[in-house]
Amino acid sequence: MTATGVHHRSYTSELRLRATRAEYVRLALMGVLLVVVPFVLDNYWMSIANTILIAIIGAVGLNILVGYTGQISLGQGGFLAVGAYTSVILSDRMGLPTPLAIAFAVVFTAVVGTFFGLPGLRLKGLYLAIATLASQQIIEFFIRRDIGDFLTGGLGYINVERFGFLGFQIGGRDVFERQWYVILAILAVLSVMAARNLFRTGLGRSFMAVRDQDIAAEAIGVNLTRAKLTAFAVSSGFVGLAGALTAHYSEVVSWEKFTLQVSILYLAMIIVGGLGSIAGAVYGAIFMTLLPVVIRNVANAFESVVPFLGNQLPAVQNATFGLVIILFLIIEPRGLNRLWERIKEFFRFWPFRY
Amino acid sequence: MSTFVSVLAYGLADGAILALAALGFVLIYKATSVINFAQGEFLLVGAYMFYTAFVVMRLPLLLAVLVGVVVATLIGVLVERLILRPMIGESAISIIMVTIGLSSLLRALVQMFYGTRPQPMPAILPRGSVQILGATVPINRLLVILVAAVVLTAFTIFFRKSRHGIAMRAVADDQQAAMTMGISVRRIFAMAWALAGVSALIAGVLLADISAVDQNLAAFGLLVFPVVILGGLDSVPGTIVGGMIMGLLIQATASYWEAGLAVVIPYVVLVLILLVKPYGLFGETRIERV
Amino acid sequence: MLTRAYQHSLNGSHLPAGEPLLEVDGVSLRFGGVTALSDISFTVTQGHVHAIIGPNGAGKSSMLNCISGIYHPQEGQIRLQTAAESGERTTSTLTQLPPHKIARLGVARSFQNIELFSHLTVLENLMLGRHIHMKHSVAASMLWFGPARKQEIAHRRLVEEVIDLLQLQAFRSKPVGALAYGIQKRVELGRALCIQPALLLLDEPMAGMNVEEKEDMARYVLDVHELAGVTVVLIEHDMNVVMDISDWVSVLDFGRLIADGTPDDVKTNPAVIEAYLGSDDEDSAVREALQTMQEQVEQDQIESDARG
Amino acid sequence: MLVLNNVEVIYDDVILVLRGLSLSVPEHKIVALLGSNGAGKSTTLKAVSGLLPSERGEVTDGSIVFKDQHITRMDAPARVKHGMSLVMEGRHVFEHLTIAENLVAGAYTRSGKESAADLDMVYEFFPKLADMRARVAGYLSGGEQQMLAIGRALMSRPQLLMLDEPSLGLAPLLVQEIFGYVKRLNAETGLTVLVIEQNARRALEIADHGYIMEQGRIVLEGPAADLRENPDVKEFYLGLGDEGGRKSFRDVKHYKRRKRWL
Amino acid sequence: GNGDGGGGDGDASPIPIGIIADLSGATGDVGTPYNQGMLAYINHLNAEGGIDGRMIEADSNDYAYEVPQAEDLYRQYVNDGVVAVQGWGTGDTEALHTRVGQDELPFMSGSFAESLTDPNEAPYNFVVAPTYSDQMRVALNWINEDSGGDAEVAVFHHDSPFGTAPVADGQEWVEEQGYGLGYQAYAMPGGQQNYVGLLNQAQSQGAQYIVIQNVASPAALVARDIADQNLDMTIVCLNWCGNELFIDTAGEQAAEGHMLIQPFAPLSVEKEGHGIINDYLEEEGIDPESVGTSWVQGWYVMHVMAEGIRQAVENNDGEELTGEMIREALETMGPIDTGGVIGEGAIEFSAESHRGSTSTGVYRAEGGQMVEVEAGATP
Ligand SMILES: Nc1ncnc2c1ncn2[C@@H]1O[C@H](COP(=O)(O)OP(=O)(O)OP(=O)(O)O)[C@@H](O)[C@H]1O
Ligand SMILES: Nc1ncnc2c1ncn2[C@@H]1O[C@H](COP(=O)(O)OP(=O)(O)OP(=O)(O)O)[C@@H](O)[C@H]1O
Ligand SMILES: [Mg+2]
Ligand SMILES: [Mg+2]
Repeated sequence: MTATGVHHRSYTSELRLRATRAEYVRLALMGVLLVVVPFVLDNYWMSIANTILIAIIGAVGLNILVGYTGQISLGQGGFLAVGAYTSVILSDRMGLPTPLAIAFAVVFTAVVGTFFGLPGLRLKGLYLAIATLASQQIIEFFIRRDIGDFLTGGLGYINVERFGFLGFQIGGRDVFERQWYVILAILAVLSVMAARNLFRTGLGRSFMAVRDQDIAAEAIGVNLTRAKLTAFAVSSGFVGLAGALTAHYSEVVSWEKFTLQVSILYLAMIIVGGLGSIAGAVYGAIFMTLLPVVIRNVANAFESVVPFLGNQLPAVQNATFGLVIILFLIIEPRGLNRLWERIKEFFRFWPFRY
Repeated sequence: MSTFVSVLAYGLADGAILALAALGFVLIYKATSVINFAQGEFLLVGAYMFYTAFVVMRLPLLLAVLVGVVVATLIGVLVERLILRPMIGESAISIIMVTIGLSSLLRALVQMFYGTRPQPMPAILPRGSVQILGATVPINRLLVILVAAVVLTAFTIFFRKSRHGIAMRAVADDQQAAMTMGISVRRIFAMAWALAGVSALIAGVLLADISAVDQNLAAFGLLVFPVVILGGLDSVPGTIVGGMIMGLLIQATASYWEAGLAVVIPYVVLVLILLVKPYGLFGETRIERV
Repeated sequence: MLTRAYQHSLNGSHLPAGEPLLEVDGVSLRFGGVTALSDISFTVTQGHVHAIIGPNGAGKSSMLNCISGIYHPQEGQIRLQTAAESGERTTSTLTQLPPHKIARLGVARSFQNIELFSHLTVLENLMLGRHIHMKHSVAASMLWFGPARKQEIAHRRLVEEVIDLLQLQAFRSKPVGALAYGIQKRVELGRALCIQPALLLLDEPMAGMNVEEKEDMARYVLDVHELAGVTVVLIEHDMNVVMDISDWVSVLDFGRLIADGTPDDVKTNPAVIEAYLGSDDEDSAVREALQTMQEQVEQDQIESDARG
Repeated sequence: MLVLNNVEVIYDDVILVLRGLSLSVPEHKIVALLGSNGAGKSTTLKAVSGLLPSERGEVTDGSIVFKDQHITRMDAPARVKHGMSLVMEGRHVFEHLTIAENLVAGAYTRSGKESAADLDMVYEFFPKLADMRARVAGYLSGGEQQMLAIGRALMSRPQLLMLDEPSLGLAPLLVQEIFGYVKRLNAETGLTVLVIEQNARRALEIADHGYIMEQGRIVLEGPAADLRENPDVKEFYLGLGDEGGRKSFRDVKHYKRRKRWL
Repeated sequence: GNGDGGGGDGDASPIPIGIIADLSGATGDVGTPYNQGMLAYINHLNAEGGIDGRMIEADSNDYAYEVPQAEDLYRQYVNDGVVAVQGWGTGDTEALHTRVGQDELPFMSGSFAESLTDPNEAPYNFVVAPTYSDQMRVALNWINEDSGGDAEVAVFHHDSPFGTAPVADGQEWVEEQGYGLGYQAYAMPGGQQNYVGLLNQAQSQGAQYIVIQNVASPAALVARDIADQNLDMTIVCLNWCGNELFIDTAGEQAAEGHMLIQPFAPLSVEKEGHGIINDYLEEEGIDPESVGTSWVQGWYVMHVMAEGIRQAVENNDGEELTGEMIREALETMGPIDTGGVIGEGAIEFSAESHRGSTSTGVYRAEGGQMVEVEAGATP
């Protein structure tokens, strides 16, 4: 919508995601950016870009559950793990073609997610959040303990073969990141679009209805049980994909990558990004992935100037991390997405105040 | 039998400390409906404050405790004033996030000043053990139970009787309406955080005495969640019961079954109980009328 | 009067007017010690505007909640008659069904304190009214192009008609949370209409409105009723509204049904006057009330003077 | 006792709601404030009782004077101690507290002893509350909650009582009772009352003076008696036809004559 | 840019290496001194003129024991063209060992898991100290002696691959050697305030010896509980709790008499290899008291890697230095002397085995000190 508001001539036009020229332009810019990135960044920053792309998929998934359906979840790490282990075991141990394995992993994670979503049928708000914290702890314990060594054969970790399918093989050091980038970028874009679409349709709306007013939602014919479980399934599906990709991209799975820390990090992503907004999830994923990297580089840069930074580097890093989150949320509790909108509004109405 | 006694003694001691930690959490939630993910760090900070006063500054015990209390109160108030007041009226979950940020900030500060090395503490509570029904029970564990019991009852009475207790709950229910009653939301908030700080300090000191002063204290704080949910987010007696159950549960698992399971069993039990009682054992049912 | 013709009928019931649509039969509802409803029986007739009145706490809202399945009465039955286009009838017992199943039978409602999906736009709220008429496949939704999109457009047509009927055009894409109270009430009515209800339950749709706004709301309810022929059950405290627009009135008091009949019967029913109306000429009633108070006041003052 | 001088209120730094509103409430009088939805009535009361900050709203211009003291910047609790009390629109009872606890909370600003007496007074007027004192407020019916809200407001012994749509969702009898009680309080204790009402008939019956506001401004004011005779008020607020008799809701048309003052 | 870790002959361009350290994470208590030790060694080496005129340029960063952060750091180092990497924990070592294989970067760390010594499994990982399994074997040998051949042994281990690493091998060892020892393993949950539950179980097993494979703090807690319960049990700490930290945290009395298996000799037992460290400390004005085992460990692990680099530089004079050359050098250069600080002194790798040493010191906690009981003990 622009200042004057858009005047649609048909429902079809109004049903489009983007109405104005400006929005098409922005979309085009993003597209260009996606394409240009691999040509300008070096391997290290490419690897960060790849991490971000995976995070985006996971964050979008989590936002579907938390932001759109109002079911707070601290189980993200666990579900990532389910996706990762499933996909790897299927592809490397059972010899399934990797893409197929990943697909299965997605489905399986959705199933597991649905199962752990069952308490959500009775629990509300924080009670649910803690129930999911429980599922995180349980899954984490399960993979760390690896009862009967059937996950990692006693090693504690699984080596993952180079990703490849139908003869194509990801190459070595120099091309590795770029090749992955192409794959991940495509998947990330697809995920984002899928999620966007979901919330243009009745199904997505029913999720939001459950979030805003569950009794009223029931009264207009929304089956709460169904809606909540579907939300858990869909969300976990995305998360499972992210997990599987993490595994194949980093080429080793071990329980240490799926701790509660990770769950909290993802929660941070969608909250800082903006709950109940796909764009927010994307911003959040980018922001939270870059934050520690940037802090480190800045701190390293100033180390020489302020020796204190040098010998207290780690502490300073954590402190800054916490501080940034706090300050940020105090400034705009509804997240980056809202911040961005407010900036736009400001310039739209500027210089007139009302 | 002797095993059973030691399970009781150690379980209740840990439970009592958990209850204290959880108490602060519940106070904050009751009054400000904020979920404080930094409760574990409050424990940590409390312990280090006391450590500084008692070991570093070599103050006599009581004075050290006093200093600790003052500082803890101060920190509580400051946190409320600087970090949570600006968030008044925001969605519960972004407030949760802020407290998560706070937790990493506090941990970092502690590390900045004290490093990561565990700080050994001279015994505050008398060492040595007594024989009870064939079990050797260290005296400090018994004292921990005693201290916690006293503090907890004090708080419980405060909530039942005083009109501040009611005011707190009123504020939690509807801040605007509370203001129109002349209840100063800010004062109530500050009060809640201060009390939370203090109860965390006490818990921290007790912990520090039975184990060491180090970063793991925060990890212990994570157990606060199963405790409060078990007892019911907004119930002071609930925290006591919840704490005791958790303490005993963990101890029993370790003694009779397998210690390794002690980290999951609490959560498994938690989920099971929630499925039967969705608002914990003593939690207030959230009212939904249409 | 509205002139333009509508493609869709908003009425979801194919029963001929005059037939019993909803039968409430010996319903009792208790909350712990509180008895909200005791042994209530009445019938809602197809094509009526059926008002439920009664003092506060009489159990009106509880009654609606029982019908729409949000509460489940301990005793008694609530039966809904439905007829397919073909005309063959089915009777379903609502008492044991969950709310969403009841909604699927075409029972739509509004709430006493507005219960809209406050973060969604007016449009989305109304589209949610179409929920039961839509198919919801994860795959199709994520794909968007194809069935999902077609479906959206199809249902959008009817929604636009409702927007038109309730004159909500101006607010179409505004999040409802930010709208003024009166508008929100209208949106809630709209959301219920989008279900194409066989039975429309309205809990105090005009509460908190001034006469002018009540007139508008009354107009909309009547349009729905007259143009679309939707059967309406209406809870309302404003006697004028009730008497003017309803064909049948049931009166509750302390969870009991104390009167059930045409507006005129009820108006003159002594029990009702005693429990609820006070007196049919309100103005004089109040004057009397005030009169007596004034006297009391003077009385008190005399006493106090005597004391001090 | 209370004077608002062209007060301007803005929400979220952009939404201008009160556009220079002025009104005054003389001591020991009942003043009624009428106006259609969204006119800014509740906002006015929020401005007076200091609730705006908690809604991202602020008084950007004008002044509010209570008992000859500027309170424009005072915080809400202080204003209560200063002797004003507000019954918010839509009840706002403390859902999880019992009726009794709600009332105790209402007396927060005052010592236990005094408030005990008031408790009985409130129970005396709302016997229904007395019967239900142990019940959790959240489960009360709409009307029961309204009674509780009013009772609670009285617990702080205010000199100025502000009611935001007290008749909202109340049965006719109860409306009579409540307005009767307000009148009585005013007559007996000299309590000053500022009441917002949609039910203009009731309001103008008990009020000494009336204001009518539209879109954040006062568009009409005068002694209640005069207002009752004003043709527009008649039509739009009392629902009386031109010829005086009440016109039926059935006869209302879609397009209507607009108010003259707009 | 890529791998320009040197070039042209005789040039003095620095040799870049990457260090992944835990300063603020779960194991920061030992990780910090370990890291300090490494940096100290590099200072020392560079002060001495580096490796034939080329300085070691170490980029050291904290990963807070968070594997994802370790991976991020590693990628950065690779991108900066380091020729070797010093890691730390089990988690990051596991997570990275395939990557270092592909990137051909020699990798040493504080993780001594058996699987890392096998070049086929982990071609670029080098294990500088005896593996946890070897330490366990030594521990069992000692227990066997001390108890006169029949006793109950309880193994308390961190509940993770790091903890379980030596458990099975220990069992086998007991059988192989035909010891009359009872052997049972128990997982130690984290975040506990006492391990009495575990002790109860160990008691019912009748255990007199408790081998602990975990870090210092929990081990210290066990020691305290044993004291509180005045049980007659002897703790045998492996590597990560076999240090002063354990003694200090437990307190002198509680720690008294317990055994510590520690491959790296603390300064308190003067080894000839300590001289160089003491000199350095003196120059820097650091109090030797404050320097613990982990510090020494960091110093000598860095030393071993540096020696490898030195050899590699010699071997391929003038060529651009690569990780591949360093591996080559380490595998072929023969023993590296550590002046008796690691095990009995010499570290040696081969193309078949990256097991640097199998010998370790055995210590007893006496009067708050680590007192050497046996030097260079081997399984
Ligand atoms: N969920 C509930 N739990 C406990 N008591 C309830 C519940 N719902 C309603 N009640 C009680 O049932 C009685 C009827 O309530 P209800 O809301 O139906 O009254 P009502 O007729 O709608 O009154 P009003 O006109 O004021 O809305 C009241 O006494 C109320 O306290
Ligand atoms: N917190 C807020 N933020 C933004 N706008 C608000 C806020 N509160 C009220 N408004 C807007 O201010 C205008 C006046 O609101 P207000 O509630 O004062 O009207 P009112 O006269 O009380 O209406 P009603 O009769 O429905 O109570 C409305 O348009 C409303 O949308
Ligand atoms: Mg009602
Ligand atoms: Mg209002």
